[in-house]
Amino acid sequence: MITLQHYLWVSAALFCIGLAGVVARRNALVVYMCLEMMLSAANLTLVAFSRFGVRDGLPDVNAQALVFFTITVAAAEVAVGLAIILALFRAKQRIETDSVNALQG
Amino acid sequence: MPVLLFYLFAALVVGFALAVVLARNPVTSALCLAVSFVGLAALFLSLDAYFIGTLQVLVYAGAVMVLFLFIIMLMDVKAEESSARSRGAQAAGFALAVLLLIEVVSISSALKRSGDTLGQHPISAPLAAKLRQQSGRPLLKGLEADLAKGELPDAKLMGEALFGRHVFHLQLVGLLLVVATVGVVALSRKDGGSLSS
Amino acid sequence: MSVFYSLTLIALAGLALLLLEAFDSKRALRYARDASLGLCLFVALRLLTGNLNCSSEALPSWVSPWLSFDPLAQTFVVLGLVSTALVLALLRIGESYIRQYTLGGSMSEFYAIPMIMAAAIGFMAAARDLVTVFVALELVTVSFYVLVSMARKSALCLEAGVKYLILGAMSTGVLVFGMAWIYGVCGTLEFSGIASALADPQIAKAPALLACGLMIAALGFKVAAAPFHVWVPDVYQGAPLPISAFLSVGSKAAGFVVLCRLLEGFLGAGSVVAAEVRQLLVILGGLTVLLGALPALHQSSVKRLLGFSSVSHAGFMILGLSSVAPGVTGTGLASFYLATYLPMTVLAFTVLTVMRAHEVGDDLSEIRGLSKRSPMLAFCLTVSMACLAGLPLSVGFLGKWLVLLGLAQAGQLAALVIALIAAACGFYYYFRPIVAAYSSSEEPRKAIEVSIPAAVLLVLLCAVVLVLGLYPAPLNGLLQLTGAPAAAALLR
Amino acid sequence: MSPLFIALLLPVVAAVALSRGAPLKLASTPVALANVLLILGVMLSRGFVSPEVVSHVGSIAMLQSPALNLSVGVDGLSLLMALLTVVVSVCACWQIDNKREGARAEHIVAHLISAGALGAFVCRDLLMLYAFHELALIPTLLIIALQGRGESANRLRVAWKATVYLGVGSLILLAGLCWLMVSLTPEGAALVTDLDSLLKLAKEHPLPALKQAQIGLVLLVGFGTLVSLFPFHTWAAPAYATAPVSTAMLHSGVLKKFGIYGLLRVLPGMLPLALSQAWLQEALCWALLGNILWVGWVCIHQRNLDEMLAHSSVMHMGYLFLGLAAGGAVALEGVALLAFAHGISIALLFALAGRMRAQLGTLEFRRLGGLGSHSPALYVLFCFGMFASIGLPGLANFAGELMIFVGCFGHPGATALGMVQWTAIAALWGVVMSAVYGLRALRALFQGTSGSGLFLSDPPLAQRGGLVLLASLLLVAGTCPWLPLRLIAPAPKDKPAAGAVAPKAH
Repeated sequence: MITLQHYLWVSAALFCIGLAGVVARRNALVVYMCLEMMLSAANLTLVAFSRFGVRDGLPDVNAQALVFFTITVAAAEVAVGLAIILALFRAKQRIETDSVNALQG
Repeated sequence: MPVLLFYLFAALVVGFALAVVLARNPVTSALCLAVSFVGLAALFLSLDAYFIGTLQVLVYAGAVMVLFLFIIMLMDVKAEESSARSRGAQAAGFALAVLLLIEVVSISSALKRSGDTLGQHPISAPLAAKLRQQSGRPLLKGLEADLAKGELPDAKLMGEALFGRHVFHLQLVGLLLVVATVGVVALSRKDGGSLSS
Repeated sequence: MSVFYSLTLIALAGLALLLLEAFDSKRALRYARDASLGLCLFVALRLLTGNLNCSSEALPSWVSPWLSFDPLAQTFVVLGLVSTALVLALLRIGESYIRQYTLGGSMSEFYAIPMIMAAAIGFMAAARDLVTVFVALELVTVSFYVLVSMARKSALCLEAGVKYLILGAMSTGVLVFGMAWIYGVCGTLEFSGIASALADPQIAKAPALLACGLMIAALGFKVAAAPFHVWVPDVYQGAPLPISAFLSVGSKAAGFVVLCRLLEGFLGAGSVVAAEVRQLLVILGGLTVLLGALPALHQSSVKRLLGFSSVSHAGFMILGLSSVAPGVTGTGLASFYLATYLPMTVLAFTVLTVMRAHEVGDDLSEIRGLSKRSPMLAFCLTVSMACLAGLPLSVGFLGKWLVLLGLAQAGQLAALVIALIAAACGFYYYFRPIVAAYSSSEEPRKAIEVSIPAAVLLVLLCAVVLVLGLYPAPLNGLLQLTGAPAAAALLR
Repeated sequence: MSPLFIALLLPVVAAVALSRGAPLKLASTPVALANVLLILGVMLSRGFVSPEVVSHVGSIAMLQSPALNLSVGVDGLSLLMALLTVVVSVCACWQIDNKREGARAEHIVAHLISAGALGAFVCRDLLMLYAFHELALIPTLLIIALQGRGESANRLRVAWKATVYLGVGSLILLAGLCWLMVSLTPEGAALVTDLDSLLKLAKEHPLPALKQAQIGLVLLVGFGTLVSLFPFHTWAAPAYATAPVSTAMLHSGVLKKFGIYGLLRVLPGMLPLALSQAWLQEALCWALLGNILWVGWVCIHQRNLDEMLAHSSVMHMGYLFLGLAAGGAVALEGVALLAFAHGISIALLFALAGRMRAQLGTLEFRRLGGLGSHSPALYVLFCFGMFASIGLPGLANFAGELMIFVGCFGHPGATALGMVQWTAIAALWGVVMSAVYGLRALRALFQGTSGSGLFLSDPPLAQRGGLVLLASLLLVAGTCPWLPLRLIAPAPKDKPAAGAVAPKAH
């Protein structure tokens, strides 16, 4: 049978894959996708816990409200993040790469 | 949800998530992420979170992924080339992920409810309806009736929570969206001047 | 008037500033900015003098389940407001140079967004549950993304923006994952519920520890704790100076107030994870002081130096949080440290901003001969650096000393030695700018005229720092601060 | 309001006024002189009470919980050290050449050091005592880095070396003090930092001997670095040789004595058994022999007056530690007296050396000679300083050294020669060594034929004041040692049995 543990495993796997991608990938866009993956994994954990913690015959709506806010905030973050990445990309086209990397170290 | 379907969607989520990380081409990554999120939405549905599942499809698999693809196309991003430095980072990322995965998986079995099945936590709409009537809380119109019929009016319940209890958070999120909008406009306006560092 | 409405007013003032920009009346805008600075100070002052209603009865019913303005919250509301006001003042002083880097010389976002953030920090300080914390914290974080990258004509700035963005989003992910586990383990998202759940001996210990660890890691990013501090030096260097100053005080205040509240649950009476979490904090704090102090030794840019030093100070605050000294609470010690850290670090940033507005960079070589060019700036730099180093009888000393004492009393000898080493390093790297400022430079350079508003701000901050160093009694109340009354109020 | 607060505030006010452009002649030396009178007034108003009595007490609360007070008060020892501070300060200010560029900064630093040292000596709170010393230390290091003599790279190196040593030393010291305070504070109570309460606690609940020795070791390393105890002494000589004259006078004469003062406060009263642990006593003995014999040997080989004086100052610290190692009332009183006397004599010598360098441009022995013929007054003053330093009877240092040596042998029950006694015998050779280098310096500088074009004139009458003041103090304290001793030693009738705190000889 499918237990709570199964859901936690899936979400842990998703979270860890996202984390690995954030650390390993160099492309800012892919890194950002991996960050979204981490957030979604957290959401799955939240929903699973809320479903397996049924109270008064209903799943905990408060936890699901947090998921709702997470999704909203993540969408806003994506918008801001992509705008910043885009601005950097525009700047990069016009100047040499090594001066953009002036912050290394 | 049948066991087989769960495994199918779980494999979909994890497999395509792996593909996001492994794919060289960002377009592939974005498309794989969309598929992975659709699988995730199915898992949400299997947890009786219909509203969240729908949201996942609409916002993530829909809007956010379109935004990603749009930016990728706009920037005409090439596939990533591998370098000595990135190989080190890849090893570090892999090690970190595996360690965390082992830890979380092993710890999750120590949870009290970890072995419970969905059947052990049944959703009982009539019970909820009775309890709500007894507590005399302000009710959303029709919510009562739905519950009494034995249905789970998930979207209505969420709506009640968001616009009832969580209205303060909703205001704050609104403020956040204003700031984000202002930021996006300011950051992506076309600049006339030249760049100085 | 209640605190909640005052904070709402400040957020609305921020929105109004944004609207005013649309009409583009330069003069009105100028007054409006000064007025908003004044509003922040006014609210902070009213709160300090006890003229604002902080009781839970004064909150509207749709807010009262989420907020409670206990003494801890009030402290951080004041800290948030004061740091916002100082940053607005810094922005005014540095406006001439920041304009060169923004599109069309636009500055309105720089003034409007910090106001909204001040309100968000206030709400976060008063939060009673993790949902409020999440929403308010993300409001602050997203605003910081925007502010850091706003001076986008500088490539350094955008690079810093992307770095901050990616690491910030990662910490958000970890934060939500941690919240999910806290919820799974404790069955609730409210602080008081978390505290009582963790005090239950029946609770499974390993998942609880995982949840606590994830939360501490995520908040570690916000307060720049090692090993989540890698963004700090780059972002400090890339962002405009006033924004770096805001990062070093505002972002820290935001992270620490949540950390304080959470740790009161994690370390509370009967908590099953108290010993492990305490040990984790000591390790994290020790690592942070060291990883902040050692790289700072060979920095030639004062901005980067301040970045690393802020990491080291965060480490001291974390060590303070783990403290068990009698008569002083961990929360109190961290708040005290933060309250003393605020004026001295802003003083340092003010000096740098004034210099930058006169086209003088923040490199040590450019600071050489500062005493000849502007004795006042050199003196202020000396005061701030000496205080940051923790020179005895300066405002920075007492906090460090209390932290060291707490470690000694807890028997954490390894952490004590590490903290001492970091403090010793501090003496070295903070004195390099002072020596540079007073040594003579080869070529004569023209004098720096300090404008009147800048001079007023410098004198004010210097006075605060010097007076508090000799007479810290006004901050005494902070040392015994706890968030406990709020939890007690919830439990009834 | 205690007059001591005024004495503390005066130099600070002077420093602030000077930094805001007050005239040097009006604001510097007169203020320092006023402080001398103030301290003398405190001395007189105190009268001849027992040295242990703390008078002129005052306190300002800085923090209620944990309690932290800026409390001041003087007992005999504090008063003696405060007197040393103000006297040396006034002479140091007197010696600064006002026409030189950077004289203002030198004045400011002199006042700051004076304020810090005075604060350290009159504070009755262990933490504040440390804090004041630190406050005095920082300007010292800065002025060496910025206005020291010689190449800028060299003086920066010297200043950094001193900063590193003193910074690390004072942090170790802080750790030791924290450990001491935490150990003495009763379980669960708020931390006690007050000196008198700590002494009382230590008397009522003495710590275990081993712990005393461990804390004592940390404190010895911490204080010892500040006092240039071997092997932590290498910062001192170059720093003194590089520092501006007034700073060298104040640091070697006054600020360095803070370490000894701190040990005198803490070791006998709070950790009486620390040095009875054989390992700690032996370690201290070897270290102080390093000071006396090794640094003395190095001193003999110096070819330059500056360097020689700097090393001799380090060497003489060995005698102070010898007195501490011996313990016992006589030896400890000797330590206090010698600290006072050495402060005066080394300040006098550095002042004269600075004046000579200003006129001659060099202090190398082989280039100089016959200076005495043109400057009899300076010659006499130099003789005073050097003879005092050597330990000639009749000058103040002699009394102190004699009491230390007597103290080493003086405790009853010593049937065999222990570590301390052997150390004292070896240390006696140090006296011979100082005679060798001291007399040789006198001969090389003032006797014989003068070098080509290098001659020295006497300081004008108005400027001799400070120097004469120091020399006469040496003479008075040397011929009438009971005057300073009355401040620090209890009258014979209430003297505790000698050897009560002395280590056992074995």
